[in-house]
Order: sequence, then structure tokens, then C-alpha cells
Amino acid sequence: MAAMPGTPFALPLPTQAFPLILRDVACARGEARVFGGLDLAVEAGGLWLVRGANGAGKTTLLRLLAGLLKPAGGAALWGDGRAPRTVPERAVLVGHQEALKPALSVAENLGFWARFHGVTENPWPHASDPFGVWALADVPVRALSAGQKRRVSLTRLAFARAPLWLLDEPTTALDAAGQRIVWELVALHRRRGGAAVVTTHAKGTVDGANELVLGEAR
Amino acid sequence: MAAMPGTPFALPLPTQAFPLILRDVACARGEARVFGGLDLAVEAGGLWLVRGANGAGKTTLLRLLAGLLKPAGGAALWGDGRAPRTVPERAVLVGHQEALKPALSVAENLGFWARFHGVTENPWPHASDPFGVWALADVPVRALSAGQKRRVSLTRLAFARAPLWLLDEPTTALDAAGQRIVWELVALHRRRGGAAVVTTHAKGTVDGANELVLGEAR
Amino acid sequence: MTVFLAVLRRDLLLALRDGAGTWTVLGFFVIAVAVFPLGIGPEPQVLARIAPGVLWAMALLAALLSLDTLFEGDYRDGSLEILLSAELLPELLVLAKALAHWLATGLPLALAAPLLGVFLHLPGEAMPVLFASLLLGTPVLSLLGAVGAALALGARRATVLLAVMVLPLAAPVLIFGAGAVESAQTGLAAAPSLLILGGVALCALAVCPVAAAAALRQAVE
Amino acid sequence: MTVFLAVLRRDLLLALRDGAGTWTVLGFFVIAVAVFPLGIGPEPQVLARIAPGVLWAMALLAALLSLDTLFEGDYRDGSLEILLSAELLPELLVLAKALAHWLATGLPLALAAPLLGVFLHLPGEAMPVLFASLLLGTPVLSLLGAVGAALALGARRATVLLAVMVLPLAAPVLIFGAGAVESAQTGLAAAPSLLILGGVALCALAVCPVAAAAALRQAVE
Amino acid sequence: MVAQALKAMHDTVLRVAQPARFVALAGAWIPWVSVAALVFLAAGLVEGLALSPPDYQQGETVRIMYVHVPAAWMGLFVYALVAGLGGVGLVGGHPLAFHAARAAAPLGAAFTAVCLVTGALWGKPMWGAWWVWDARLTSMLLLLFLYFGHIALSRAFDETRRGDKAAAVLGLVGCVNLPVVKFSVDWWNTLHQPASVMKLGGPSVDPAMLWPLLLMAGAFKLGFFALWLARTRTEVVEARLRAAAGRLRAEGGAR
Ligand code: HEM
Ligand SMILES: Nc1ncnc2c1ncn2[C@@H]1O[C@H](COP(=O)(O)OP(=O)(O)OP(=O)(O)O)[C@@H](O)[C@H]1O
Ligand SMILES: Nc1ncnc2c1ncn2[C@@H]1O[C@H](COP(=O)(O)OP(=O)(O)OP(=O)(O)O)[C@@H](O)[C@H]1O
Ligand SMILES: [Mg+2]
Ligand SMILES: [Mg+2]
Repeated sequence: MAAMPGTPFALPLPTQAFPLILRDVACARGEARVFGGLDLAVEAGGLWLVRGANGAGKTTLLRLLAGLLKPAGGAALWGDGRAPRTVPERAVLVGHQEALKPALSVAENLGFWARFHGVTENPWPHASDPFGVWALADVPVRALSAGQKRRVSLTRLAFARAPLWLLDEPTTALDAAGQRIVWELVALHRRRGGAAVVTTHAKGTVDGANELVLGEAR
Repeated sequence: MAAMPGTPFALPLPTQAFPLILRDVACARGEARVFGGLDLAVEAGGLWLVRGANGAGKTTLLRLLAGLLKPAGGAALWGDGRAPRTVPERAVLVGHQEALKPALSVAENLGFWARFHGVTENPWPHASDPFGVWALADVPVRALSAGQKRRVSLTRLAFARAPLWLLDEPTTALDAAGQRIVWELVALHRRRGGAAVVTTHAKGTVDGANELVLGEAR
Repeated sequence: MTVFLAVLRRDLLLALRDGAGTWTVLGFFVIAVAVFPLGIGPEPQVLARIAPGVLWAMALLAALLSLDTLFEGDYRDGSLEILLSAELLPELLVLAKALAHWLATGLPLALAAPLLGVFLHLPGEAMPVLFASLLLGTPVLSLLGAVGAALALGARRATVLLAVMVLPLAAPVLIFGAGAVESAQTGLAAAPSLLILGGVALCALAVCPVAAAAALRQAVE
Repeated sequence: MTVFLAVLRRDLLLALRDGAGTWTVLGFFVIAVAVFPLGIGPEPQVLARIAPGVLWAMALLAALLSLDTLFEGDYRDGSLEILLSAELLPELLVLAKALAHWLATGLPLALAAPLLGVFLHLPGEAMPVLFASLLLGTPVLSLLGAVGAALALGARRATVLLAVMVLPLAAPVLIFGAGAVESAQTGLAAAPSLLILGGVALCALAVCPVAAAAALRQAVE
Repeated sequence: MVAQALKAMHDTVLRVAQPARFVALAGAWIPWVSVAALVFLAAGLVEGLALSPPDYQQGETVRIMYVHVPAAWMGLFVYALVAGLGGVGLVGGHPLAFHAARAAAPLGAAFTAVCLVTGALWGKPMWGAWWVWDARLTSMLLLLFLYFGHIALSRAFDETRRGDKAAAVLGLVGCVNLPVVKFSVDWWNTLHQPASVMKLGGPSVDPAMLWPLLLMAGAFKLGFFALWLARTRTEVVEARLRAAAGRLRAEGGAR
């Protein structure tokens, strides 16, 4: 991977709103309660690894942190007293879904997200290309392999200026090299003051990471 | 997991058509060649682990073995001289895509696939439920978590009578327990004379497995 | 046979449960027909004059709209590949899906049409012919549509493609179908048109599944 | 503003490139209108009499059909959640998407309508009014549709729901739009109807984005 | 004997149909065919616009015929050609047939559109309406739709071969429309006039009008061949470029 100077990774991050604190939070999907009584503090430079069986509520937790779900109980608040919901642009979520349009090429898709994240000039070759998808620039996303799609989707992180990264099983479908890049990016992001909450089913751990294991029941 | 007697796993498999042999096979997607010069023999009871970088052609290879793609060069033949294409019901493919209808419940989806594979009586509780999705029987698939979906999709293996299993990154999105079940099922399938070709990005290996690493170029 | 029934059953279930199924088609039909008096004005003679054409044209469009999902869903979620690798002949698979489509859309359309005819001041004598003509004509739409849907599978712009492909072929059905109703309305014999429709339906039954199956095999390549 | 333009640009690109965009809508419109003479018969007087109603009704249906994908694609692939978490006001997001929808569908419909009018024997005098009425009316459909699409988001049977929700609201647009053309056709003044249409368009512009934004926030909960 | 001759012919066709050979041959032919087309066109225009007499009934508007009728013939002819090429491609699997069909379809659509437009322009003075829904006009409109379907379908897939095959099927099925266009004037009571040139028993048109008509028909046909050769050549070259780009991507570190 290559995170060159002059790329978004070299820009300062708006980290003053940390920590993001959850206190006795409960969450429901549909009518069913998924988890409850959760306490969590996400600090600047921090990393939480979220584990748990299938259906334990990992994805649900990330959506809560992104402000897409309201807690069914308890409180989730940023350091400046605002709920995740009311302060967008604070977190970037890369979920199970790729947020890519199959009909558009890789360059068109990434161009859109770059503009969305405020990178106004042509993102390439100025921005970094951590996952090496530049070679696929003209290929429509529908013709990509599963791992290639994920690489393109994760490249969005290189444009985002949000201090909090929410990554839902980011290493899914990636080969060994791709997985390594994910963890290197997370480390880089933490060094510049960002924080990350990452769900994973893999066993290894990461330097200075906190672990959260959700619901023992399946 | 529980593979009870009286379930499909106890039934004999039609394995006399093995081996499936690829000789100097080349494959193309769209206009582009993906790999070439591939030799491979899948024997009864055998297991091939297919590795390779993202986009190396693992999924493409599985589609070829399932008879969904014709080789662009070379020959792919079963022991009885037939091409994969002309002999369906020999292989079952569980791919990146789930082949589940979001609007239908787990029971309805699995009921359909059971009937499709010739299990005419109500598949539950007669058939085995290796992934423990019985508890979710009445939930519409659209309300499942990523891992739960994958479990339901893999449960199809319990109904299939095909001697060759083609599994494309089957452990994706599964928690540790789920991943273990996959490998146990594969072992069980091999013991009754079936073979499996499994793609994976994980590092570990399996007893008596052959390894195939696709395209070193990336 | 089990597989044929399984596919039929599942598709009917989906049509009743899900988006592009029975309710959408019926809803579209009712609304599209209801829109006409608003646009054209309430004069009974004018409405009665155009009623056969409008009812048939809207039934055609309604059926057409539901067709682009005939194989698309199965194709996208990977089911189609599995279905095609079964011991079932692809021709029978097409037949099962076309039959399910007809039961889920054509039949309800035929049943609903006389009711809507009342709103357009279609005389009572013409109702049985309206029903009969749709009963004979809608299976042709389902079958032709299956060919179109299989050809357009995975294509960009599938819906237009489908419409552009199916419409020229479906035009005779429309002409004879609406013609039969008009004959009945004006007191002429509707039987010849209905017989032709029946003949067309038989031809479609013989030819379309084969063509669609060939197209499907192409699509999952 | 960058985000507004980025969304507008991408949606236009998608509409020109992909399934439910400009080509589908235009294709549907042309084919739907062409179906009528086949069903109703070739008499010029009858066709001219129903031309304003048919053209407006089919334009309405064409716009309606393309609406169910307005937010659906973004919702399914996870883009919508990200878009809603931007510094852009959701109201502006709705506006960008509705504008893109209108540019990609409403405008082409208005441009194509006079040509189709020729086929239905609509007199030349009525053409400018037909164009003007669609130019004023189609933005209302895009805006109303945005509300409907946001409300129906993630619902099963989105298309019917959408139609059932939007149609009653769009009925006045249809009545005044077709009315204007009919006036022009029969030599009456079309201006009053057109002014009313303009007024409706302004109201819709003020109210709909707010309503749709509220519905969107609900949907991603 | 016959078998041998057939075999020789077949071999010749195959030799010419080698894409590489075809590109060279087309390059040599295009200038000649183009020049011939221009000569025919000039002669036809002079004959048709200046030398031929106005019709005793239709007056000067009859001159529309010299465009309308050749365009109509070409619209029908090219569709048959496209369908035939598609059939050859489906059965023989020869790529050049698909390239040629793909190149011809838009040209045929253009001819059909010209026929429709000139017919409409002619119809206004003759019938008092731009358009009537009689069998010939309607079936010709359907032919245009079929062309559109063919063009759209052949370009709707990432894999060009799939588009070609699907479009070929549609082209063959759509052939049922051709006799309807041709014979609609005989089968039904239409406003459009029946055949007077291409019919059993020889043409029943005054030679002064027949000559310019035939010259224009020749010009249209030759012009079509020139454009068709050029477009087919482009298709062949494009396919090669695409294949090369694919190879490059596969080798040059795509992932
Ligand atoms: C949009 C309207 C029209 C369409 C689509 C149309 C279509 C056609 C077609 C397809 C043909 C070729 C038939 C064949 O090859 O046998 C044709 C021939 C012809 N058309 Fe038209 N036509 C139209 C309007 C007119 C009008 C208004 C006139 C003049 C009154 C006219 C006069 C002719 C004549 C003289 C021929 C040559 C017939 C022959 O000698 O074979 N057409 N037209
Ligand atoms: N539908 C398609 N059309 C055209 N090209 C495709 C298509 N699907 C995949 N490809 C290309 O074929 C190559 C091999 O893809 P394949 O899906 O087999 O890779 P893979 O080894 O399974 O990768 P991954 O680990 O990411 O799943 C890739 O370069 C990809 O871009
Ligand atoms: N859209 C939904 N509607 C209703 N319930 C849902 C929905 N999505 C998920 N659930 C339920 O909420 C619970 C938690 O789901 P979630 O997706 O958070 O699990 P997860 O921990 O991410 O699992 P996985 O490891 O499988 O991704 C599950 O029991 C699931 O069935
Ligand atoms: Mg999850
Ligand atoms: Mg893969």
C-alpha cells in the first residue's frame, strides 16, 4: 500500500469531539431486542474489536454508532454532548453492503464518493490508492470479483475525513494482502488521532485494541 | 452439529462418475482471459483447497466445474467422458450469492430447495440441521444477519445428493462455530465418498487436502 | 416433476408475497384504467367506444411490466444457475415459471377486467368475451415474455428491451383480443377472433419454452 | 453544494447508463402510446378525441414506473445511509434526486410527446400546449413521487403502494394537463389551466422535499 | 461435381471471411463501391428531380417516391440480411457474421426511418394526414421497433458475443413481420397503394418514372454496401482491440 503525502491521510482530522460514550445502551431490530446494558467509550486513537456469534448484534451496534439506529434504552453521546444522530460526518461506515453501482465503472463510483467526501479534484492519481484498484478504473463494478468489489468499497476510507471508522467485517472476501492493508490503514488512521470500531470473526488481535464480545446467545 | 441417521448424509452417494479431470484448461470472463494451462483431478473422497489473490479466478474455476462456464481452451471431463455441462445434478455450488428470497421465511426458502433436491417430505425435523437455523424458521430472510443468511444458504448442502461440492469461500461471515461446522460437514461428505472443491482466503489447512494456488500475477 | 411443482409453488408464493407480483400488476391495471376517464373526460359514449382497446392495452402493459422480473430475481441471487443444473429440462423450468406468472398475473387480470369494464360503460354482452379473450391472450403474453425476459437477462436496460422485443410480437394478440371484444360490443360474432387467439396460444405454447430455454442456457454461461 | 452536484451528476449518469432510466421511460411511453391505435382501431377522429388524455395518462404512468427506483437502489446497496449522514440537508438530497429524475425522465417525456401526438392525429395547434403542460406537470410528478418513494422505501410491494399513494395526488395535475391540451385542440384558451399547473408546481417544490426528507430519515432507522 | 463446386465456394467464403483477410479486402473495395454509389446517386437525382415528369394525379410530390420507395426496399432487405447473418452466426458460430449483422442493423433502421419520414411527408398532401394506422404503415413501424430491439439487445451485454446471439434470435423471430409488411397491401384494404414495380407480371409504372427509381435504388444499395463494409471493418478492429485490452488487464496486474 502507499499512502503518499498530500493525500487525505496527511490532512488533520477533526478529533476534538471524542470520546463517544455509550451508557447502558439497549438496541432493538424490528420488535426484537438484540442486546442491552452495553457500556462503551470510543477514545481518540482507540480501536475496538467487536466479536460475537452470528446474529449477536455486531452490525446493529455499528449502525447505532453511525446514528442510523436510535438506542432503545440508555444513551449514546459524543464528547460535546450530541447524539450520533445529530452529528453526521463524524463517522464513516463500511458495511456488509458495498454502496457501489454495478452499472458504473470503478472510477465513476469512486469519483462520486470522493466528491461526496469533499475531494473536489479528480481523486486519481492525487489521492492514495491503498488497495490497488486503479488498474481496474474503467471496469464496470458488475464485472468485478467479490474481493475486488470489497477493495473498491474500502477505498472510500481514503477519501473520508470522518474521525470515526466503523468497519463491518472489513476483511471479508479479501486475500491475505488485502487483509493486511486493512489493518495497516486502521493503524495509520489511529496514528493521526482517529478511532475505529471493527467487527470481525478472525481470531488474531491488534496492538492496543480493546475487545468487546457481544451476547453469548445465538 | 448433528447429522442424524436417516438424514441425507446417511444415504449413499452416486460417486461412480469420479474422477473429474481438467486438462490444460483455460478460462475467460467477458473478453479477458482469467487463467490458462490448468490441470486438476478431483477424485472420490478428495478435497481441493483453492487459493489465490482477489480476482485470480477462484470463483471462475468453480463455475467451470459446475458446468456454468465452458472452458476457453483444454478439456474438462468426468470419468464417464461427459463434460460438466451435460451432466447436471453432479455438483452443488454454494457461491458468493445466497440464492435465497428475502421475502420468504427461512422455512419456505429451505423447503423449496429441499423439494428441489428431491427431499419430498417436509425437510424438518427429518433432515439434519447442521447450522442450527431451525430456530429462525419463521423469520423472513430479509431480517437475518449476514452470518445467519450464510448459514441458511449452506444448509442446502444437507439436502443435496450431488457427489461434488463446490464451495466458494463458505466460511465468509460465519462465526468460529459456524466455520468449524463447515469443515466438519466437508469431512463427513468425504467419508461417504464425496469430493469438495473449496476456495478460501484463510491460512489453515485440512487433513489430506490438496492445494491449488491460482495465478501468481495480480 | 417435483421440481416443476416446487418452482411453480415458490413463484406463486413470491408473487403473492412480494413486489412485482399479483398486487402490483392488479394495482397498476386498476389505476391505469382509472386514469383514463380523468384524462379523457366522462362521456359514456366515448369511454364505451375505447373501452375494449383501453382494457386490452393496459392488460398488455401490466403483464409486460411484471415480466422483467420473471428470471431476473433468480438470476441475481444465484438461484437460476442452480435451477438450471437440475435434472429438470430447462424447457419445463420455463414452463413452470411462465405458468406461475400467468396464474399470478394473467388470470387475475382476466378476472378483474370485466369489473373495470363496468366503469368504462362496456355493455354487459361484451363482458364474457372480454373475459374469454383475456383468458386466451394472457398466456401468450406470459410465454412470449418468458422468451424476452430470458433474452434480456443480465442486460442493461432490461425493461425497455423487453418491451421493445415483446410488443411487436404481441401486437396481433392485442389486435385480435380487442377486436373480439369490439365485435361483441357491436353485435358481431366474436368467435373467429377468439379462435385465432386460441391458435396463437397453442403455437406459443409449443415454440416459446424451447426458445426461452435456449436463451437461459446462454445467460448463465 | 458539491454533494448536491455530485448526487445530481451520478443520478443522471445512472439514468442514461442503466435500467430504469431515460431509455426505459421513453421506450415505455412510445410503446404504450403506440398500443392504443392497435387496440382501439385507426379512426382519426376517435384517436384525436382521446389523444390528450392518452398522452397525459401514459406520461403519468411512465413517470410513476420510474419512481419506485428513486431511492430504492441507494437504499439496497447501502448508499442512502451514507448519503443521509453527510453535511448536506436531506431536503437538498431529495431535491437533487428529484431534479435528476425530472431531467432524466420528465424532460424527455415532454420532448417526445408532440411527436407521438402526430401519430394520434393531434392537431398542430395543440402541440405547444401539450409540451408546455408536460413541462409544468412532470416536475410535480417527480416531486410527489419522491415523497411516495421515500414513504414506500423498503416496503414490500413498493410499486403498488407508490401508485396508490401518488395517483390521487397527481390526479389534479392530470386533469388540468389534459384539460389544457383539450382546450387548445378545441380552440379554447389553455392559459388558465397552464397557470394552475404552474401554481401546483410551485407548491410541490415548497412542500415535497420537506415531506420526503422526513420519510427518508424514518426509512434508514 | 456439384459437391465439389459447393465445397470450393464454401472454402472461398471461409477464406474471405477470415477477419484479417476481410479487413484488407474491405479496404480495397470500399472506395470503388462508394464511387459507384455516388455516380448512381447523381444520375438518379438528375433523372428524378429534373428529367422525369410530374405525375398526372400527384403533381410534383411524386418525386418523394424516388427516396421513399428505395428506402422502403432497403429497410426490408437489410432486415432479411441481418436475420440471415444472425442465423449463420448462430449455426456456424462464425464471428464475422455477427460483426456484419451488428454493422448492418443501424443502417437498416436508418433506411426504415427514412421510409417512414418520407411516407409521412408524402401522406400529408396525398391523404391529408401525416399518419394513418393501416396495416402497411403499422407493420413498417413495428419493423422499426424490431430494429431498435435488435440494436439495443446486441449492445446490452458486457460480453459482446452474448448480445450478438440474443439479437440473432430476436432477428430470426422478427422475420415473421417481413411478409406482413410486403403483402399487407394485398391482404388488407389499405390506404397505401399496392405494389407496382416488384410484382408478378412486370412493373406497371411509366418508364420515365421507373428509370430514376431504379437508379436511386441502385444508389441506395451501393451506398449501403460501402457503409456496411466500412462499419463491419470497424467492428472487427474494435473486437480485436477489446481482446487485446482484456489480455493486457489479465497480464498487467489486474486484481
Ligand atoms: C409513413 C407512411 C408510409 C410508409 C411506412 C410506407 C411504407 C412503404 C413500404 C414498406 C414500401 C415498400 C413495399 C414493397 O417493397 O413492396 C412502400 C412502397 C411504396 N409507397 Fe409507401 N409508405 C408510406 C406512405 C406512402 C405514401 C403517402 C405514398 C403515396 C401516396 C406511398 C407510395 C408508395 C409507392 C408508390 C410505393 C412503391 C410500391 C411498389 O411499386 O412496389 N407511400 N411504402
Ligand atoms: N461477470 C464478469 N464479467 C467479466 N469479468 C468478470 C466477471 N466476474 C469476474 N470477472 C473478472 O474475472 C477475474 C476472475 O474473477 P473471479 O471472480 O473468478 O475471482 P476470484 O478469484 O473469485 O476473486 P475473489 O477472491 O475476489 O472472489 C477477475 O479479474 C474479474 O474482474
Ligand atoms: N433488518 C432487520 N430486521 C429485523 N431484524 C433484524 C434485521 N437485521 C438483523 N436483524 C436481527 O437482529 C439480530 C442482530 O443482527 P446483526 O446483523 O446485528 O448481527 P451480527 O452480529 O452482525 O451478525 P453476523 O455475524 O451474522 O453479521 C439478529 O438476530 C437478526 O436476526
Ligand atoms: Mg453483521
Ligand atoms: Mg470469488
